[in-house]
Amino acid sequence: MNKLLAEEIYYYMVLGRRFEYAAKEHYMRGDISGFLHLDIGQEALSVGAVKAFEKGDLFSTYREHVMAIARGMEPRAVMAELFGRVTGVSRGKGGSMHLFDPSRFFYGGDAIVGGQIPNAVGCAYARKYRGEEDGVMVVFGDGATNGGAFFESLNIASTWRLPLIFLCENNRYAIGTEITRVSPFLHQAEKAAPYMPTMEVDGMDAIAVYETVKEAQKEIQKGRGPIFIEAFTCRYEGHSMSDPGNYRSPQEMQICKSKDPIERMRSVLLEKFGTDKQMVESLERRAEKAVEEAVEFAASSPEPEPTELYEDIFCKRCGNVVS
Amino acid sequence: MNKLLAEEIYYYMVLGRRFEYAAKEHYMRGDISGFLHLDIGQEALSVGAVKAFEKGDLFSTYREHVMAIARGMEPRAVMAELFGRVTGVSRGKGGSMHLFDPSRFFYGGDAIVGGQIPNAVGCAYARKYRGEEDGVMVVFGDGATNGGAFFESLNIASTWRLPLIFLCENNRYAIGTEITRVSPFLHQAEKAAPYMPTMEVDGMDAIAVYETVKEAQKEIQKGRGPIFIEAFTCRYEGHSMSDPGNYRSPQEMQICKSKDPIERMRSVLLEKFGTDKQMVESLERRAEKAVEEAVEFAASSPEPEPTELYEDIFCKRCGNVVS
Amino acid sequence: MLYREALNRALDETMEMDPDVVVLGEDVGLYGGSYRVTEGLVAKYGERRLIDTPIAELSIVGNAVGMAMGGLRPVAEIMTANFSLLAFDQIVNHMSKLRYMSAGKITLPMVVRFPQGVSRQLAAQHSESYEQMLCAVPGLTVFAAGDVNYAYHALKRAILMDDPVIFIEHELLYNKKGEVDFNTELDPFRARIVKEGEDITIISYLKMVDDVMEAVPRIEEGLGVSCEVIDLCSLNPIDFETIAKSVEKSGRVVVVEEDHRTGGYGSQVVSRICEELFFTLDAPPLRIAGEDVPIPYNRSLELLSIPTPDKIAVQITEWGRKNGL
Amino acid sequence: MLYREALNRALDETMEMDPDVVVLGEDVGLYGGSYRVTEGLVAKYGERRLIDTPIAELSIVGNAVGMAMGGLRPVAEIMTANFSLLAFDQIVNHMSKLRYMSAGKITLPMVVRFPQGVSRQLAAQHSESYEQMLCAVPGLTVFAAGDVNYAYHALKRAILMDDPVIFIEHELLYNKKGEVDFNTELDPFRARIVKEGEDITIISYLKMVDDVMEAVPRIEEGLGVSCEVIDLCSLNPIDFETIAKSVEKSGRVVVVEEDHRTGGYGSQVVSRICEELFFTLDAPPLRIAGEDVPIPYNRSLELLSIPTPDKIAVQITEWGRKNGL
Ligand SMILES: Cc1ncc(C[n+]2csc(CCOP(=O)(O)OP(=O)(O)O)c2C)c(N)n1
Ligand SMILES: Cc1ncc(C[n+]2csc(CCOP(=O)(O)OP(=O)(O)O)c2C)c(N)n1
Ligand SMILES: [Mg+2]
Ligand SMILES: [Mg+2]
Repeated sequence: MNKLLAEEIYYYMVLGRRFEYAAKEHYMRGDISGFLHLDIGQEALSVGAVKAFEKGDLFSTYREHVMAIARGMEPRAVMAELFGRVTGVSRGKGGSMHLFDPSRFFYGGDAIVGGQIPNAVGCAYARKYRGEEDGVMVVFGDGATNGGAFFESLNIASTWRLPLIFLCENNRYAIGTEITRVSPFLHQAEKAAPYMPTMEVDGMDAIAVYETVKEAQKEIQKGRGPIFIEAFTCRYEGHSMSDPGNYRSPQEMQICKSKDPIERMRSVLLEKFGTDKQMVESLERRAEKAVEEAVEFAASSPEPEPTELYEDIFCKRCGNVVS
Repeated sequence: MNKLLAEEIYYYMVLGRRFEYAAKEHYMRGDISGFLHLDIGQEALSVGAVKAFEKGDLFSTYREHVMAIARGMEPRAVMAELFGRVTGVSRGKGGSMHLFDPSRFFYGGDAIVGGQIPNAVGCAYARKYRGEEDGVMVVFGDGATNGGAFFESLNIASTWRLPLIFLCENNRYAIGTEITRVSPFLHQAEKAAPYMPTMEVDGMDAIAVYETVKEAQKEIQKGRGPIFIEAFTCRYEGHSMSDPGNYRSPQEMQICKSKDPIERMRSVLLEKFGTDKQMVESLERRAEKAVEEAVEFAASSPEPEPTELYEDIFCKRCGNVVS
Repeated sequence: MLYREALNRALDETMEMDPDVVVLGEDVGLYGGSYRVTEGLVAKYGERRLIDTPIAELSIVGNAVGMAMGGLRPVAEIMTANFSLLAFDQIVNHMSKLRYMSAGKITLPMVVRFPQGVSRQLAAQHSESYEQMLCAVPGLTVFAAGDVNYAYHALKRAILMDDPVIFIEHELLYNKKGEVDFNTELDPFRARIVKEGEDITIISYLKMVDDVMEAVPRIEEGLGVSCEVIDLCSLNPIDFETIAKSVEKSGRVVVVEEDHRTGGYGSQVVSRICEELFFTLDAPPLRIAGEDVPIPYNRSLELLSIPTPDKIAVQITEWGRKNGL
Repeated sequence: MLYREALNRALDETMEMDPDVVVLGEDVGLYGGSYRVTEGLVAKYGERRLIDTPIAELSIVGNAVGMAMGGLRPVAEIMTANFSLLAFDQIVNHMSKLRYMSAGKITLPMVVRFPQGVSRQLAAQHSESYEQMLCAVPGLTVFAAGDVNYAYHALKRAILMDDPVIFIEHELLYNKKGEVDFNTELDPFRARIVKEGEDITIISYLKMVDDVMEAVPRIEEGLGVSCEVIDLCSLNPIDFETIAKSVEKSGRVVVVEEDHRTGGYGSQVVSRICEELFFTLDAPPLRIAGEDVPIPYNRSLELLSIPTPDKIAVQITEWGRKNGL
């Protein structure tokens, strides 16, 4: 990890957080609607992992804004999507939970818990089939590790020795349900252990996440099969904007926030990489600006035309002759 | 294990095999149709396990004739079901894959691979909830251990500490697909190991199966949760009557049949329990007779009346007033 | 009383009455339900009867089937209709068929509840309606609660009856206010005549009933007619008697539904009316339904994708004009 | 050529043509497919392209979606329609919607094939038909192969086109013989007029087309009329133009289907005809469909549960008499 990269990671973490706060604000103002899942508190994980997994296909969940941006999608195009505007990455038809950019190998954005995992397995098969090297990473929460889709995928990816990183964001909650109440253990890596090597990382530490994912990507490129990473993290907000989140005690929240990943990364920059304070602040201002610009862009973008309703159900060139 | 019980087990094994051969014969004659899955070769497992799990609820697969009979269902009522007669256990409406007898705590007979496992989990919950002691046993094949239903059930049964025995009949094949081609290992107990204690047993040895299941039942009655048993076995016939089964070499079949569970149990009776040959032969004749009688009964039983078509969709007493 | 409170009360009363009634689903216990339908129940009945499950819909329904086999009366909650697809094997291959396959030996007193429909910008994976699929499955009783009083009575009855019931709620109705008549039993298999009228029979269910009622004054004024509005309530079996009576009187029928036009539930209703009451019809039947598109996120597109009071009024009025009203 | 050979040939030719075509499913590789549709292909294309999957239908379709995202053209086989229920989340929430939710950025050139229907005493969990469910899902193209020539051409086209296709086969057709016309391209979206006629339009698909054709001589003789028989072929989108032309000529329409009457696919067809062609109808439409029961094992009951040539002949003849023929 060099200084430049560390600064870039910091920039994206700050950008991510500011983006999420802006989204929250505009949700409350009524500019954004639907289910809005904020990634605040989990930026080290989202940014660290995506920056490490520079190339290769990425599959994520409904809590994917920060990952999408870290992958290179324009904040303004993401914000416009949240606003439901035609300039959004999905032309306003997908919304917060459905960000896609195949040109950047980013495949969502899935609102079915665990639903993206078998898709990632299939994609990894395609990559291997074609002899492409980078592999695939699929991100999911602790809650997803109790569903059939996850388990079937462990078994298949392992049998087929697919180049696939399973990245579990263990924030210990699925909406209001603590993972240990619906699974016999806290560490979901135990579930993957029979099938593949597992790694654990502090998901509040961007550099650790970065390094772990880098290592994992090297591992899957050896052709020996998938790998499982469990990253413990903490979401600061409720599950979505409609969740008051009062199932976690103030104490618990305090401990969780005391490990704030952004403050930590800031210290690392200042202390370990020798970035000067001015530089740090300028990164922060740049992030701030990017978010402001994104909001302005979104707010001033037009809504999709009514005819958009019937677009993109089928591909025109397929020539379905009968309607 | 006492002599009487050993003889009973032997009797049911022979009965089971004769029953299956009779079913095969009558399938070829056209008296039985649909998918017919024979349990030939697996009798030690089916009989040993069911006899050990005397009380408690039992959930099985489409390959359940022998288990149903070992549980006390009349061979004639089972055969009549295969013949599609109204005297069958499901009045001819279920057929070979759908044998039920809740009065004997036998719940099928499920033709969806793995489909019965979540049902068994729910039933175990009900038993625990009511403070009932015997627990539940669910039987499934190696092929079922790759499906979401199985995995979800491991996780749930373990979390809720349910009194449930998972009994995997590992005959190494799911139709024509060898388990090691669709799972990273031969021993499916590895999948259960993170969640619960596991045991392995030679499924061709009725006494070993019996003892293992007995021990497991004691274990689950302690309230600490489920247990997983893997029994290796061998099916002599094709997957069903429509499977020529030519994906297994003659060599492989020879090795597999050389451990014949019935011959083995016979020797054990003669050599270990001191049953005399006459007694063994009389058990065999009794089994033969029971099967003959079952076939006669089935063949001479009437078909269901046409009105049966509309019976048993809803329970009459529920009083669905509008049709 | 709010719709969700009526549901809560139905659960509460049946749980009080019968210790075999248990509720299972994601966040139904400590959290109180994502739409607050089970709020407060865990305090009263404990975690053994309000069972927080993992996110595993196949198991939620599959476990409920097993609980029912084991003698309980489970009420399974699926958070949103779309997730019920993960449980379709258990719903269609097991819950609906076990009684038949066992020739009546297995009885499954159980309910699967879920909200469906277009709420507010929840997008394609959280906005669908599946009654058209579930009503094609013999063995399932399907209730759709469009009304507070019905919600209370029908859920109670669903829980206490011995057949498996799919109980459909609508996301936008949870905070709907209404009266519950606790003293009058209600037959949940009967359709509800929401408004009597002579000239047009408008058939609907769930949230669309409200939209129809909003449109009716405009239609009546515009055409100078009176409309009869029927809330189907029980989608399978359907109360065809009530429909037939109305259509025989009016000779004109409209079905309004939120699910997609192609393959939508309303086509069953229209088809049966045409098969059985062809000669009583004075006009071609009209279906007003959702568009054949996945539900888009953007609010304007979302509203374009489903019927609204406006569209209902306009379309029925136009159709009426064209057909001699 | 047999129906299954026609399907095999379509797979073979597309695999030969395009190395991105892969086939996945249970026993499709070394075993050659449980209905022998993929026989011989593994020898030619290897295990990388004939992928034996575990028994995990959710993954079979979910993996196919991912493969399509990754640039392949997967053809997923589900052994029997009933098991497809385990994959409904992937079919309905993913396969059908990803293109729309991504505003066209994601293209899914993929096919999900399965056989359905009543075969011979396979009982309730192996005998169902789900076109009524799948045709209610916007974004899915649904082909139903009732004929050898159609099977070949439509499967080829389905594999090569860029939209996701559900390709329905019928268990009893695999050994059906027929000619394939390799020289004439066929538009798989068009219905097929199996027999021309003047007085009654009989609409059907899959195996029921054969049953209808068997019944037709008796109907024609009995009523002294001529029947037009249409095989729908594409169930969604439906070739309504061909239907309309025929109904405008005959003024009388019958839909024959194997799935259950309540909620069956035919109700869509009847409903649309009544909505759009009401005034051309001289008689109420007739639906002949499966009974509203899970499919029983016993052969006599099984045959009672679905239409047969006999029942078709009798019911249409009676209906014709009652309606002035
Ligand atoms: C199949 C399915 N079931 C239920 C839901 C509703 N739901 C959305 S997010 C969520 C919790 C997921 O928790 P986790 O996987 O830990 O992810 P996190 O939100 O904590 O990032 C639930 C239950 C869903 N979207 N999909
Ligand atoms: C969900 C589902 N998928 C596929 C099938 C078809 N099928 C029936 S039995 C079987 C193989 C099962 O193998 P295994 O679990 O090992 O049991 P065995 O037959 O060896 O006893 C398959 C694929 C099915 N019945 N259900
Ligand atoms: Mg979580
Ligand atoms: Mg096996």
